Order: sequence, then structure tokens, then C-alpha cells
Amino acid sequence: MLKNEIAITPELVADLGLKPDEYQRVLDLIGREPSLTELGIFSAMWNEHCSYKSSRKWLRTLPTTGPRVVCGPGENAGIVDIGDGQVAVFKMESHNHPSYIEPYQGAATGVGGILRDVFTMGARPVAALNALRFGAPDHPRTRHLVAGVVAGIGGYGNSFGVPTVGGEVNFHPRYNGNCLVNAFALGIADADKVFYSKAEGVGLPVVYLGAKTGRDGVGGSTMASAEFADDADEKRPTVQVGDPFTEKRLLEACQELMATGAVVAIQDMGAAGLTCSAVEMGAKGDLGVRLDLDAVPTRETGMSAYEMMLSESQERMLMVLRPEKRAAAEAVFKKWDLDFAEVGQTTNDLRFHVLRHGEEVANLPIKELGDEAPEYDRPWSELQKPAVLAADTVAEPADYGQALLQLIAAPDLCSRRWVWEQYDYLVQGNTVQRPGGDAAIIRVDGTNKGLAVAVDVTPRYVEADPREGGKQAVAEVWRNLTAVGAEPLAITDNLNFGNPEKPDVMGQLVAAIKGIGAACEVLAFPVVSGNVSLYNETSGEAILPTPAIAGIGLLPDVAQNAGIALEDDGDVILLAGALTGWLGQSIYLREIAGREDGGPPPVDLAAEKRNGDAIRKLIRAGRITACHDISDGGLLVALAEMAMAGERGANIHAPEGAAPLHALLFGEDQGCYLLAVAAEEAEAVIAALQNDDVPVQRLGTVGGADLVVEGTLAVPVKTLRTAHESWFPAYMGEI
Amino acid sequence: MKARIIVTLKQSVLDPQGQAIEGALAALGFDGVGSVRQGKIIDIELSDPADAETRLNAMCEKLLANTVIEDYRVEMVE
Amino acid sequence: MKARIIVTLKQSVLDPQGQAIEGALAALGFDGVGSVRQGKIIDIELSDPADAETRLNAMCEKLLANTVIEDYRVEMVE
Amino acid sequence: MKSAVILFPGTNRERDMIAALKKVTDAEPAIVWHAKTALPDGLDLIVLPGGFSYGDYLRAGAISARSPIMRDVVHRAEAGVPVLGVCNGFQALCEAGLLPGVLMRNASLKFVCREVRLEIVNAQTAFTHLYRPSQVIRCPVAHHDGNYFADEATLDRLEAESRVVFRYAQGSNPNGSQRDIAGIINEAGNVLGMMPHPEDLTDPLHGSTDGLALFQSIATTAQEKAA
Ligand SMILES: Nc1ncnc2c1ncn2[C@@H]1O[C@H](COP(=O)(O)OP(=O)(O)O)[C@@H](O)[C@H]1O
Ligand SMILES: [Mg+2]
Repeated sequence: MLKNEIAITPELVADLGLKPDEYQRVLDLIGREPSLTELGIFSAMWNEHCSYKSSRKWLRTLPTTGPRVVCGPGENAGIVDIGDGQVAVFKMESHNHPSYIEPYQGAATGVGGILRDVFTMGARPVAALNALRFGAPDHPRTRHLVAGVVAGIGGYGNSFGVPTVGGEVNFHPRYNGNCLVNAFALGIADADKVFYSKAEGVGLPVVYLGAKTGRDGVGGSTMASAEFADDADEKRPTVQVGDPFTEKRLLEACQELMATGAVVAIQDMGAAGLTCSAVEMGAKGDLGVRLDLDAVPTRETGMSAYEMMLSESQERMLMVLRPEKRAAAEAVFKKWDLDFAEVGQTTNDLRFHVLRHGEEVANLPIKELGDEAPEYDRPWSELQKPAVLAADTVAEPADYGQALLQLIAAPDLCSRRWVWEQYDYLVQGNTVQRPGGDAAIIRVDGTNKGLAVAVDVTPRYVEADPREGGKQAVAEVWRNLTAVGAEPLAITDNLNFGNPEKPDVMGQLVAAIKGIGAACEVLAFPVVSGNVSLYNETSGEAILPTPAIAGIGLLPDVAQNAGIALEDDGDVILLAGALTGWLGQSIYLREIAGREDGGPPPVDLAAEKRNGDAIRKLIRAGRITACHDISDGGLLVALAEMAMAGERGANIHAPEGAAPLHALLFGEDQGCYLLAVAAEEAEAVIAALQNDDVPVQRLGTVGGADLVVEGTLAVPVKTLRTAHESWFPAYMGEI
Repeated sequence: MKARIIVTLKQSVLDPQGQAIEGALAALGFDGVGSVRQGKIIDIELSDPADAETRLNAMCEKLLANTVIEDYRVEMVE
Repeated sequence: MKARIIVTLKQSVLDPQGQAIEGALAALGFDGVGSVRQGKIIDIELSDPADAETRLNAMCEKLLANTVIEDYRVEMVE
Repeated sequence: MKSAVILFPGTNRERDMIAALKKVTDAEPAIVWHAKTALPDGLDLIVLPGGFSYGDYLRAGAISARSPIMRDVVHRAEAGVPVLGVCNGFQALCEAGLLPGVLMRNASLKFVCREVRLEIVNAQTAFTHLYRPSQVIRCPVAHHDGNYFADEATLDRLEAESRVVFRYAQGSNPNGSQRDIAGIINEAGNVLGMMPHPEDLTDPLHGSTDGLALFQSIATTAQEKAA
């Protein structure tokens, strides 16, 4: 066992991730040398993950309020009002590093963690998303990571019983050494049955629930090196293993328990489980907490206080219960065969006391643990804006048909069916739009309402221009929600960046947050929760800056939605939005012209809002038969996706615009949508759009078996489908 | 020739599967069952006995065992 | 005391996992790998050694093996 | 119609099933916890819904098949009460010995969620008489262990006795199941197990309501019996 009275050396302090000045702060705060357990507690509370010490200053600038916001950042998940006394509870979180080490378990426990964040608040999870970034397809580790991560997400979510309805997958060499696994969960609760982590009342039982504590994840640092451990092998840091079966029981038990009125406060145990959960409950409630670790259910013998306080064992919760309901609460947990143990009490002394074998191993001021965490204003550099790429400097493809086939079969644009078919996207019976469209839609159980969910970011845009890229990510989510007919309500963000101690990387983070904030402001799309993952670097090379944005939208009548599939021959195809032929940072530029340069397409936020609001009105009036926004790959790829989804062709003429044809067809202009409308509606829809000042042009009609751009290309939709569907299974060695 | 590879979870790694089996045995009335851990065996036939042990170890490292959480042992059967 | 239960698929039963491993080993360049079959082991600690063998056999019959498709063997470890 | 849905720890498609039953029978099914030893009286249908009971640990459906409530399920089945097992429920019925064979890991070794073309091979059972013979519907599957296996003699017998009720239509087999079997019935014709999810095909918002006929078949059979 690790002894608590071990000498605190500078090496140990560094090992636990505390900088010398941070350690000095600890000494100043408590006026003595900390015990090992105390040092562990500080290292957990003050690390980047818990304290947001590098990003907090900038996160504060994000818009977090709005008429629908019930609870913004700071709790386990954000909460927005969805009417009829119901709220949506959602959040996204990264599990990047664990997934790189052990892709199946890393991804699985990532899903488990985010589900817990949502049901801790009293909500029943109803949808999950996942945003994944992997290295180059030909990098030796990539295939293994893809296989493991996807299986892990499915393995956990499917068993738990939440439909995984969407996500993103990108490949880029800059993720060779650091894959990204961002998991999102959405739950629904009654507004008057939401639970928070703030404890209230002195002398109340603090109860531990769920799975037993092991050494999982303890000592991610080199803590277990020989000089501390008599038995190095025993103390080896271990990978967390997820148990969706226990999590599912924990969900049901929590829901039953919450219904009994026994719960005063509840907090799931995520990173640095017992430490963060206990401190948070106490500090938020202006209370002290006393924990007796001897009462904590353990799965291994001889665990030290240090190990128990830092264990990241999964599927555990901490609650403060009303004493008179304790027996009823215990009965619920026994029914579900879960551990239930009173491990402490709330106190009135604002201290965090931890006892082990009758000895006090930690005694710290509870509020200061959080409040006094260091906050940095790290130096950051203003990044240079890339020069705008003139479209006419990029060659036209030799063969448009070939170029289209090549694009839709490219790793970043091909069908993700191989991925989502491993996810149960139907469980719960409320899935209205499945993966494959702009946003997924689930019906709110027992109502006519729907919630749409989507996650987006285009890292190559953010890399080229972090501010525009941050804006674009928010705009794209907003647009994808709009494209299915939903009113975008709010977002959660997951900011994945490199080492913030480098001014360039910090500059990316700052600029991206500014862009995100600007877009949220104009689109009235507040941030209600989020997560920051920094230090995604290997051998000095950082990932592409990847601020993933997930958003939710509301459909008052879930039947009034639009999908991307072309449904009826003879429908007229319209383009709404201004097409400029923007090729900078486009997939065409990278895949066909072999270049990655220029600035990303700028987002005109006012136009974005105007176009989207107009289109949503039309969808809700039932006047649109299909809708798809233009994103990666441009207009032609968007139309091909609509044709493939509907298994029918389309015939258009070249769009009008000032740029060369290939730029109009493959440019990635923002704020644009392709619409299909019944022929007899076409004139009226055009008039309605014009009336709302939305640029609109008629492109052609739906029908036939080929995708045709007159005078330019004609490709059978079947050929498109084969190309689109083949890359992933072939890459995974299945065909 | 035949070999058997035995893959087990490392001691400190959680074994949800073993736990569920433990619970089920107790529910079925089997008393005194302590810890249950599940692992797997992989029986392999090799056409060429040369370097069998080395090759089998390589197979374990590369594919058959997830050495982040599992230990393995190679046994020659015949 | 400790026991190990080894559960294997009957010869006549198709083994998708084994087949997949076989294919994957070949793809990794391991030559001369004939049939691969996967099975499982269940390690059990018993607090009371009395009748261990009988009780373990009963556990297998009742739960641990599906005798429609699986064979099992009980080994005493210590 | 009086129905009961059995709930095991880890069951996760009971809500879908309850919604489908309510739609067809206009009555709330009884939810029966696995640790109970007796089902309510006078049932017209017992359902084992989908999910991952006991995490699918050891073998899918193995631990739940040995739950206390299963004695009474077997007892009622023997007395002729219709029993429907979907997905994990099918796996448990096989493990409990109410249906022959076993559902092994998918040949792809991956979980698969997709719509398959499903042929109603026997449209004369109490569960399927409202379908047309050989009708092909699009029905979702979502499972990791749906690869039906039985020895050749059993398979021959199942086919000879028209006990293969559902088959994956040609080219649609998602799991390597022998003879494309998607669902089978017991000798007496009152216990049906199937991997696809008819309960997720009962609302226009699901994209089709072709799953309703299964529940309606059961309901009309129950009505006829009552009359
Ligand atoms: N990891 C994933 N899991 C589930 N669905 C995914 C995943 N990646 C992509 N998808 C789905 O594939 C479709 C296409 O994705 P994407 O090209 O990113 O859409 P968009 O350009 O509209 O944002 C979407 O419906 C998306 O939800
Ligand atoms: Mg889109």
C-alpha cells in the first residue's frame, strides 16, 4: 500500500502534474506540507481537466444564456426548456487519450461517462452522437483504432440501450499520434425533476452507489515507479473497463430512487471520481464533507487512500440522501444488485476530511480546492489570415464524372454506413431520422415533438483560420438542424487542441472560441455545456484544432420534417443561398488538385440566419420534399448524396454564378441549401424565398436513373452508390 | 501440431463478465463461490512445427491478446 | 481452492470467432495456420473444497456451458 | 388482450415493445420483474423483449434464461399460452430450452443494425396469420448474436414441420444464420422466437407499420379464443 506519510519531493510533485508555483500555492493555502493523499487531491482538482485553468478565461466570453436555457455550463450537463414542462439535458465529452491506448475500452468508457453525466441530472438518455478523428488511413495504427473505437462505442451504447444516431468521422495525418473520440449524450427529464450536485443540509448521509472501486486509471503519471511501491506490478496503472450492464442498472436505479424523493444532491464519479464528486457537492452547497474510505466498496485489496481518492473506476455515483428515506433508497439499489454504502456525512466546517483506517489522511479547505485553482492567461499569438485562393487558379477536372466519383469515395466523404450499422440507432422506438442525413431526429417519447441532434466541425478550416473555423462549426450545426426542420436551441462544445503552453496553439484556442462566441451570438444559439481537451500532441506535433460542436433543435410537430432523400420524380430542385465558388480549403482542392491551402469559406452569419429561418418555415409548412445543406464537397456532392439516399436520379443545369463551373459545383460556400419541391409548388416556394431575401435559383428536376449536369456529366446513381459505399468496408478488409 | 493459447484478464482489470457469472451462480444456489474470472482459449493447428513457440508468441502480441489489459500463455498440446 | 473450467465448442459446431481469427492471422502473414477454434475459460474460487468436482460439474450443466453446442472440462488448479 | 412483458436487468427494448402492444391491444401490458416467481393469471401473451439481459455475459440470454420467473414462463408455455421472444428474448427462449438451437455471434463478429428484407415463410401461425404467405417486408435487426445454429437434423425437421416462420430474404442475411433463419416456432405452435424487431416497425414515423400485423395476429387469435 502507498503510505500516506511519504516524503513530498519536487519529483513527486512534478509527477503528479503540479508545477512548482502551483505547489507553492498549495503550501500557502494550507500552511503546511500536504500528505500524499492531499497532494493527490490537489493534483486532481487542479489539473487541466477539472480546473480548465488554461481555457477558463476564454470560456467565460461565450454566450450561455437565452430564453430557453435552464442551466448553463457548470453542472454535469446543460439544460434547455423544450416546452410542456420538459427539458433536454445534454453534453459532449472527450475520451481521446484512453481511446488511443485501448480503443475499445477507451471509447466505451467515454460513452459511459457522458451517459452518466446526463442521467445524474435525472434525465433518461434518448440519443447519443460520436465525433471521431483518426490519423491517415495508411498509418499503421489507424485501422486498429477505427475498429476498436467504433466497436467500443457500439458495445457500450447498444447494451445500455441508447440509440446512437449520428456523428462524424475524419481522417488526417495530424491525428496519427492522437485520435479524438468525442461522445455526446442527450436526455429528457421533467423540468421539476431535475437534480443537481449542490448539497444542502448538515449531517446528512453521503452515499456511494454503483460499482466497486478498483485501481482503474490510478497513477496515469509515473506514480507507481519503484521508489513508492513495494510491489510495482501490483500498482501498475490500469485501463478502465466499462460495464454497460452495470450502467444500465445504475440508470434504472437512479430513476427509481429519484422518484422516491430521497435525493438531495447527486454527482457521478468521473475523472478522479471520489475527489471531484465529493468536493463539488460540498463546495457548491457551502458545506464540508467527511469521507470514511473504509466504508467504500472495493474490488481489490489493500487500496490506499491515495488510490481510492484518485480511482477512475466506472459506473459509480455519490449522493446526499434524506436520512428518513435512506432505507427506501437502499432497497432500490439492492433490487438492482448494486453497491450501496454510506461513506460519509455533510458537515458545517467547510473542510474536506478523508479518513482511512481511522486516521485522517486529508483535511483541506473545501471551497478553496475549487475556487483557488490556478487560472492562467497564457500567452497567445494572433495568427495570420491565409491569403484567399482565387478559384481560377485551380484547374478544372479533366472529367467531372470521375472527379465526383473520386470525391464521394474519398475517406472523408464516403458513406459512414460501416460505422453506424454497428450502432443500435433504433432502440427506444423513437428514431424518426436515422444516421445518414443532416441531423438525426428522435421523437420525444409520448409526445408529438421531436428533437434533432447534429455534431460538426471542419478541422481543416479551423487550422487555416481558427476564428472563421470556429464560426463555421457553429453555423454548420445550426444549418444541419435547420435542414431537417428543427429550431436550433443550444449547443455543447468539445474543444480539442494541442499544448496550450505554446502561443500558437493557445492562439488557435482563443480565436476559435471568439469565432464560436460570435456565431452563437448572432444565431441565438447559446453554449450550455462543454469540455476542453488540451495537450493532444505527440512528439511536438499537435492535432488539427478541433472544436467539435454538437447542437440540439426542436420540432414542435415531429412529422413536419425534411430528409435528404429525393422522393418524387418530377420534383423541382432549387438552390437557396449565394454561391460564390469558394475553393479554398475545399475537399476538391485536397483530393483532386492535391493542395491544402487558402482560407476557409467565410460565414456571413446574418445571411446564414436569414436563409435558415426562411427554409425552416417552408419545411414546417410541408412545402419541401427534401432538403440538404451544402458542406464538404460542395453542391455536386450534396446533390449526389440526395440522389443516392433517394435511389433516384436528377437532372440539373450548371448553376449561375460568377465563378468557373468547377468552383460552383465543388466550392464549399456556406449558408446554402438544395431543396426539392413538388413541381406545382416551385413558383410559390421561389417567391416565398425571394420574399425573405434569400437568393434562389431553379437548377433542374428529379428523375431518371442518372445524376446529370447538362453538358458536364452523367453518372448512374447506382455507380455513385457503389463508389460511395465501398471505401469503408474495403478499408476495413471486408471486401 | 496443436497449440492452446490461454488469454486472461490482468488481475487488477475489472471483469464484468466474471462478476455477472458469479452473481448468477449464487442466484442458482451454488454457495461458497468466490471470485469468478473469465478468459478465453484459442486452439490453433500449425502445419509446420518449426519455431512454433516464437510464432505463437508473435501471434499473441499482434492479434490474439490485448496486452494492455490481458496476459497470455502458450501451451503446446501435441 | 481454485478450479478452471474450459468450455469449447463441439467439433460439429461452426465457430465464427475462430474462423475470423484464422483469416486475420493469415492476413497478418502468419503462414501454415490450420484450424483455429476459440473457447472460454472460467476460473472459480471455491471456499469449501468438499465435493468440488461434483459441484463444478453441476455448475457447468446448469449454466456455464450450453451443452447443445459446447463441451466442458473441469480442472482443479489448487 | 392481456399481455405481460418480462423485465430482466439489462433488458432495453421493453419500451418499444410496450408501445407496440398498447397500440394494438389498447391495454397496458403487465411488467413482470425477473425475480418474481409467478406471472399474472389469464395471460394471452408473454413477451421476452430485446436488450442485453445480464450484459449478454457468458452467452446471450443464458443467465436470464435461468431467472426465477422463467420456471413459470416454461410452465405457461407448456400449458399453451403464446410466448413471443424478440432478439434477446429469442436467445433466452433457446437457452431455456423452449426452442431448439442457439444464437451464436454474428459471422461478421460485429453488432449489426440495419433494415433487412424479411420473408414470412409460415403465414399460418398464431403470430403471423395476418401476413400473406411469402410476403416480404422490410424489418430492422439490431443484434450481436443472431447467427442461428442447430444441427442438420434439427434444421431439416424445422423446415419439414414448417417451423421456420421468418427467413432473411435472399441476399439479406445479416448474421450468417443457417438456412437464413430469422425466426422459428415450437412444435406446439405457441412459442415464437425471432431476431428482427417488429415492435420497431409499428408507427408511420418508423418508416413503415409492417410490424403491426404480428401483434394484430396475436390479438385476433386471443379474441377468437375468448369468443
Ligand atoms: N461516427 C458516426 N456515428 C454515427 N453516424 C455518423 C458518424 N459519422 C458520420 N455519421 C453520419 O453520417 C452522415 C454524414 O456525415 P457528415 O458528412 O459529417 O454530415 P454533414 O456534412 O451533414 O455534417 C450524418 O448523418 C452523420 O450523422
Ligand atoms: Mg449537412
